Amino acid sequence: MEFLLQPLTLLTFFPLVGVLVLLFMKSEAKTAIRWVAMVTTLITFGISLWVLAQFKASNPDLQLEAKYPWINVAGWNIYYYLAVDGLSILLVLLTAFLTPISILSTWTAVEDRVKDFMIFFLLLEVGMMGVFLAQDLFMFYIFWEFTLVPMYFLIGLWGGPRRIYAAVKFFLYTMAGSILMLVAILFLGVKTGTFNVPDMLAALPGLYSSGMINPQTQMLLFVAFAAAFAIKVPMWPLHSWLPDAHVEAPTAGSVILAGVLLKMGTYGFLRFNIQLFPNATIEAAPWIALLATIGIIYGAAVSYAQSDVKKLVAYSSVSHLGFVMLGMFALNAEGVSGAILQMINHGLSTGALFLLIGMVYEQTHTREIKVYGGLWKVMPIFGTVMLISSLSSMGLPGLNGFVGEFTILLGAFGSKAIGSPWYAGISAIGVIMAAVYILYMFQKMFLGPAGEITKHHELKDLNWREILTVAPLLIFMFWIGLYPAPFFNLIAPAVEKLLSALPL
Amino acid sequence: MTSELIVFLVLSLVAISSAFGMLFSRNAVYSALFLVLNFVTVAVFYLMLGAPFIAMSQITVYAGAIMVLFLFVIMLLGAESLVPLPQAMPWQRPLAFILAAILAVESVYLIFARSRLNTVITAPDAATNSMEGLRDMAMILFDQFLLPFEITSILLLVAMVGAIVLTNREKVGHK
Amino acid sequence: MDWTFWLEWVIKGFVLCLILLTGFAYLTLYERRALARMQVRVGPNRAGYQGLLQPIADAVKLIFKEELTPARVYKVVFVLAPVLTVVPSLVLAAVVPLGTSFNLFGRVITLYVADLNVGVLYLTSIASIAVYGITLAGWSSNNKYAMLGGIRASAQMISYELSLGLCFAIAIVMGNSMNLVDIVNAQSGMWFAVIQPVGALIFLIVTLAEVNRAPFDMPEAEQELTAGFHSEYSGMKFALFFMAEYQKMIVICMIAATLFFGGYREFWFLKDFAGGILSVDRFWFLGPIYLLLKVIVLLFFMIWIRATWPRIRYDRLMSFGWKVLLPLSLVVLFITAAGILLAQELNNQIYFYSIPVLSIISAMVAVALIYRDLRRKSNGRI
Amino acid sequence: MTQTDFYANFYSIIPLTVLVAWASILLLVDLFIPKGRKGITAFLAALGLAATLSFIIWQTLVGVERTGFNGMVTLDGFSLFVNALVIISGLLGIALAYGYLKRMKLERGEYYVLMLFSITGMMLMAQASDLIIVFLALELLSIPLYVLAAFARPNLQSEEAGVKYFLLGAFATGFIVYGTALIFGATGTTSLSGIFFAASHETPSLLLTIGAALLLVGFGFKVAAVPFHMWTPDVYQGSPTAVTAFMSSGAKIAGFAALLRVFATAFPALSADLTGVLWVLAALTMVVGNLTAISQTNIKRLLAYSSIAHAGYILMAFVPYGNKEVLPISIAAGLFYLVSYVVTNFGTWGVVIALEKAEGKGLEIADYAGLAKKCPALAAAMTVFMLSFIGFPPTLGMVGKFYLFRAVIAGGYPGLAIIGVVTSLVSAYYYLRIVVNMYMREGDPTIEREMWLDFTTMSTAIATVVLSFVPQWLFLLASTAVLRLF
Amino acid sequence: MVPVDYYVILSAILFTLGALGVLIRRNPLIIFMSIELMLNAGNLAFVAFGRSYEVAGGQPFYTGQIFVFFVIAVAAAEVAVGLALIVEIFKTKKNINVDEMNSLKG
Repeated sequence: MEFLLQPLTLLTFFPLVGVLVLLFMKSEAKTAIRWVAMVTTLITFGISLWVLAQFKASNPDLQLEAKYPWINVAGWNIYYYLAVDGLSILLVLLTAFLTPISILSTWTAVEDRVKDFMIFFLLLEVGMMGVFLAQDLFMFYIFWEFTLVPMYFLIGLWGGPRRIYAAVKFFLYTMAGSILMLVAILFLGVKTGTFNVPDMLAALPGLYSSGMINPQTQMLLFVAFAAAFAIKVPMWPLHSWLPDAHVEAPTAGSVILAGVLLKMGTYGFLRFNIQLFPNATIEAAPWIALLATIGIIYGAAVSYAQSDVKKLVAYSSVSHLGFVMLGMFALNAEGVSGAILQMINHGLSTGALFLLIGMVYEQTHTREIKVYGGLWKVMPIFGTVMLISSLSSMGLPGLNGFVGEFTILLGAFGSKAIGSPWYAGISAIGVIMAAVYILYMFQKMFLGPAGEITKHHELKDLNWREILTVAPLLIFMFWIGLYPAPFFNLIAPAVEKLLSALPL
Repeated sequence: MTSELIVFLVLSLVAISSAFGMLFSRNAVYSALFLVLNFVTVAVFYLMLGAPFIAMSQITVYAGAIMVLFLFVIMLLGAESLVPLPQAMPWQRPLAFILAAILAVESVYLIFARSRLNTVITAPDAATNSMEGLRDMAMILFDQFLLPFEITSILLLVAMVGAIVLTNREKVGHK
Repeated sequence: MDWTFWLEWVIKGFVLCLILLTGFAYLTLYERRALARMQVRVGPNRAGYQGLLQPIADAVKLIFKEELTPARVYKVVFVLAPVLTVVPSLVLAAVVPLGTSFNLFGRVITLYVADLNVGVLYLTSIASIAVYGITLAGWSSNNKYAMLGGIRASAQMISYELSLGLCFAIAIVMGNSMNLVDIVNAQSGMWFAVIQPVGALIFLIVTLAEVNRAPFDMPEAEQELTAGFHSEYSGMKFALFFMAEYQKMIVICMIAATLFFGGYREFWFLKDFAGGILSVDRFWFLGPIYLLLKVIVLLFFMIWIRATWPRIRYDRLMSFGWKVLLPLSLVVLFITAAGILLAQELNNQIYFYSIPVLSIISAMVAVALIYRDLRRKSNGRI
Repeated sequence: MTQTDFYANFYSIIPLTVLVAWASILLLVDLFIPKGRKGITAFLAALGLAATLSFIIWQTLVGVERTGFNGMVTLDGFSLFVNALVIISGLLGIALAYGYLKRMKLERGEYYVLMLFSITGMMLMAQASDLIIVFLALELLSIPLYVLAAFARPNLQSEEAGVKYFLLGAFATGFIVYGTALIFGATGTTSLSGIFFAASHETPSLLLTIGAALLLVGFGFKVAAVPFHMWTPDVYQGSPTAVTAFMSSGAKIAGFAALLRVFATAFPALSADLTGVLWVLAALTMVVGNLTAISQTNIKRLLAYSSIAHAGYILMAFVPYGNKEVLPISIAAGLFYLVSYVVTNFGTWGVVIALEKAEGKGLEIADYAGLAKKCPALAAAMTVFMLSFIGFPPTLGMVGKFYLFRAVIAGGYPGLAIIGVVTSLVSAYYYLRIVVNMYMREGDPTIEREMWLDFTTMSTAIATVVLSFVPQWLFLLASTAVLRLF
Repeated sequence: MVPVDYYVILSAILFTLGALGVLIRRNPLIIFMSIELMLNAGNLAFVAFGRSYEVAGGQPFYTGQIFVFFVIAVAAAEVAVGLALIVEIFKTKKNINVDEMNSLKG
């Protein structure tokens, strides 16, 4: 029982309790099903807060470890190993936080096969939690791959018209990356004799210095891991699955996809690439910065060209995550902590945007920007919320986006690893471009003369449930924008430890 | 050139040409007959190699039973005339020839040139024709090779059951 | 291997062929006369004394008769088939011992062509080859009747070969050797036909089927197939088939005598008669004579059967082979082997006597089963 | 043979003896079971398998390893493991056949008897430690399968399957015989340990290498490795589905077991020559199998190609066979993968049988559309199987691939591992198509429900998932099984 | 005085011809016969090798012959099943060309 009562075990696997309950419910009892899912995720969120309470911010190491030998035969050394540290605590909280919100957003949006939907959603939460908490590469890989399955069904079953294409594309793209990672994981496992990350970290320097793993191999391993993560992030030029997946996914799916799943990629870089392959990281940093910069500009430019608002937000994600990557591979305290914070920010603001788009889509069933116009007059509350989220996304001072992007740019500008301030400089243009496309979108949809839809539809403003859905997100946008210190405090020791291990 | 070698060469010529005959006959019955000829020559080789028991089994089983069954089936089915059909895969035939030629040349060369088989097989002496040799062989068969022998018996049983299952048409509508 | 060896070999082979050829000729006469007697007529008695020149007359007629080769036959095989039929019937006799040995010019001359340790196997293998001639004759004639005859022949011969092989095995087990000379010598105390009468009976029945004699002469059943596989043959080629059949009869009877009736040996109870004056051990020339007598008696049985029995229906023929003879011969083989083994292991001859008793019982059971089956099929009319 | 010898020999083949005796008796008993109630035969056959399994378990617990009949058969952990697996697949095969034969009007008692005999051959394959036994066991397992493949006669497809399987199988036999002859010529013995000694005393002669290569060709046919795979799709498609299920598992297990024992115990000396060949064979098999599967529309053909591909994965485990240190791991990995393949395979075929209609329709992938709505449990099970074939968590297939690739990398063949994972990716494409059809397209499939079929599908699905979380004991079994193989 | 090589070469040629027959002929009966030829080549090699060991060792050595014995038995079993299959398919189809066995498509 001690095993089950570990806070992290509970946190990861509690949604399964909900799944079990759901399995024995009649699929006609839709409201009851929604409530069960909601309560489950809320309890999970509660557990995450309990975890936060036990978390010691000043400790840079892994905490709240739940570690048991799992498959320990024939030299496998696979552990059941969950732990949290400064690098992951925020992402864990974000996951636990966004899931109930997403479920709330589906209250009226999903009417078809509700039971299946909720089951998949809860399974997805298990997977995501596992990815952020697992400290054993085998476990990590299982969770990492596992998240694909429920997401695949979420897109494929409840998505838009081209959902099958999108779902398969999503699945294959992501899997394509992770299989190379699998080979790399196995290679590391064979060389170090363990799959447990801390043990591996202890063993690797010896292997590197003794030449058992030569620099080329290290680079190859780095690339193999990076392939998996870069596709997930997605980094330019591996992003092409993202717009499809986002556009076709149901709202809740998009929220989770943008809010959490993409962060798995960046988290992977942070947790594994940088820690496991320090030399390769330093060598690769300029290249990744280059790709990140291209991504920033490209994402912003393409966003501007979109006529579908969801696609626009999707491409903006490419741009935003470019910032995250840039900050991370600045490999200094500012850059990395900014990157981590920006992950959260992106989750909050993009999540909010997708939620809002979903809400209006539910009424109009179109996402074409040009058919809207003058929404503000009809839906003032919606307009306000949308405005705040948009501004947050584009990085207006006082809101969360600004803090993240500013810190990142600061880090990138002075980064020794990247070696040139130009990347930061060019990326700054991305911020301006963000302002352009966001404001363009906002203006077209909310201001100006009433569009077709606005004219011909009886559009209702947000109801209480919908306000309740986005309100928590808004609170955090302001909180981080105005007083980010507690968040930085959570991150800082771990980041410092991470960076100190690098031979910079 | 000893007489044995001459016999060997003549017989091997017969064996090879009958194999070719089997391959290229237009008529399935001729193919079968060529194969019988081949089996009989091989049986003579067995005699030359001091294996009369095997030689006789060869003739009894291969020539006497198996090939008769073949002939029987060919005649029963009226499948003897083999009209050359347009090749479904035109590349297959030349490819097969090339592969076969390579295989033959290679195996002959390798075995001949590089293996260390320099034993010369002498003609079997009277000992191979003694009952003692036959008895020894039987003892070995039933002692050392008891298990394979039993397996073979099961195998034959299975083949029998299988053949009956395959050819036994169930009587339909018979009370 | 000096040249005298080869010479001896050639001479013996030649003599054997000669014996078989004349034997064949006079067997036809023998059969015709015997059949005639049974049918209360005279038979050929004009050519020579009691028709003794009749075979020669027949031969001359056949040789000079015109040979027809139908247009659409498969020529090569058509010509080959009679040869393939005759050769095995000649070759078969090579391992059959005709007697003991005698001294001539300081050499020991044995009265058999080849002394093979796998003699019995040699017999089975040649017997199995013999199918080809008939089958191919049927096929190459390109004639439905002939073909059916050929197919019937091959099916029948293959089916009965199994029982034949098992009968050989019975003899092998009893003689404790595959060598025919050994088998003959093993019968100096007692004929195997006495120890294993059922085995001998099965052997005789099976040989009838093997040589396509009545009542198992389905391949040439006139009523159904005109003349079966040799419908299209005429002249000398036809004569060859004819010849092969009768030679086979002779050889098969020789083999039957060798395996079950003491071969060239005298009656077992005559061995010590009058100081062994009738024993082949004393006088080598008695061997061939004994054998000849036995063969004549066995041949007479074959002719007798032909005169007495109607032809069996084909499906009955096959099911008789598979469902009666094969199981029965298996059982008999088992009984024989077990009896011998028990007698050996427990050193008690009483088990030896169980062989004939149990075999006869099982044969009677088989007969009873056939009877019941036939009765059921004919709705109690038998 | 003295008394103690006799018991020692007999001990090594107790399960085999039990099964053969049971099958022979069943052959007779079946005559007295009225037509239309041949289910009784099925139960009796299953009972026999269970009895055999209990003997195997007993022998495992006793833990005595020995060789019998002058070293012709070996009783060791490896053979016990494989035999248990074979028998379990036999049980599953009977469970699948039970309702299927009834539905297709093929119900005849000989089906089960032939299956038992085939299983005997498979078990013998795993125990064989002499090439004579390998050869005879191979025939004993194949001949019933030829008949079973054509069991649906006078259905033309089934007959064609039978003939094709037979001709190619016999062709493979020819290679095995000739290979064995050359090996015998090179070493003067056919016993595996004898070959090992003869080969390790001197530099391996060319004759031996050619012989081993010919054996490899023969086995390649049996396990359907590229380029010896041409028969597989036709045979798998034409055979009655229940037979295909059994054939694709059992024959493969046995083929690999024998291949493994032969190469690992007899030919380590040849590893320098043969490793490269095996490497290429494995890579080709994976690539061709998976690529060809993409274009298939018939589920049976698709699964046939997928089985070819999986043969490639299993073949990977053989590549490092000359490396003493890695070999136990990789063999254990191969065994583990076999287990996962078998479990998944039977489940998949169970689903296929559930959807197959009496007239042989319902076998196109398009016929799976709408399955998820009609029968969610079946669709979920199928999804689990597909994920397991892809190698996706949380399924046994994933653990199997993880284990396998690890062994291959440990053996020093990362390139092969990369080919393996890339082809897995390719396979995801066509496996997912089935999932897409089941969940995301509209359709109205007809489903046959039958207790034993459902039982098979569901139990294998549950096993596929649950075992992936607790694979330790299987690992343990697999790795102890190979401990004393070398 | 024939070197064992000669026998082995002869058997290799026969084996190759058999394999060739399987590859180029389309009639299942002929293919089957070619397979028999292959088995026969194997048998010949077995007996030849066995004899060479016998000569070299100076004492009887039966393993080769016994293997051949088993191969012959197995061949008989195979023929029983194989011919039954071929007869069956012919009864159904009235044609036995492998190329025309295309009711299974791929």
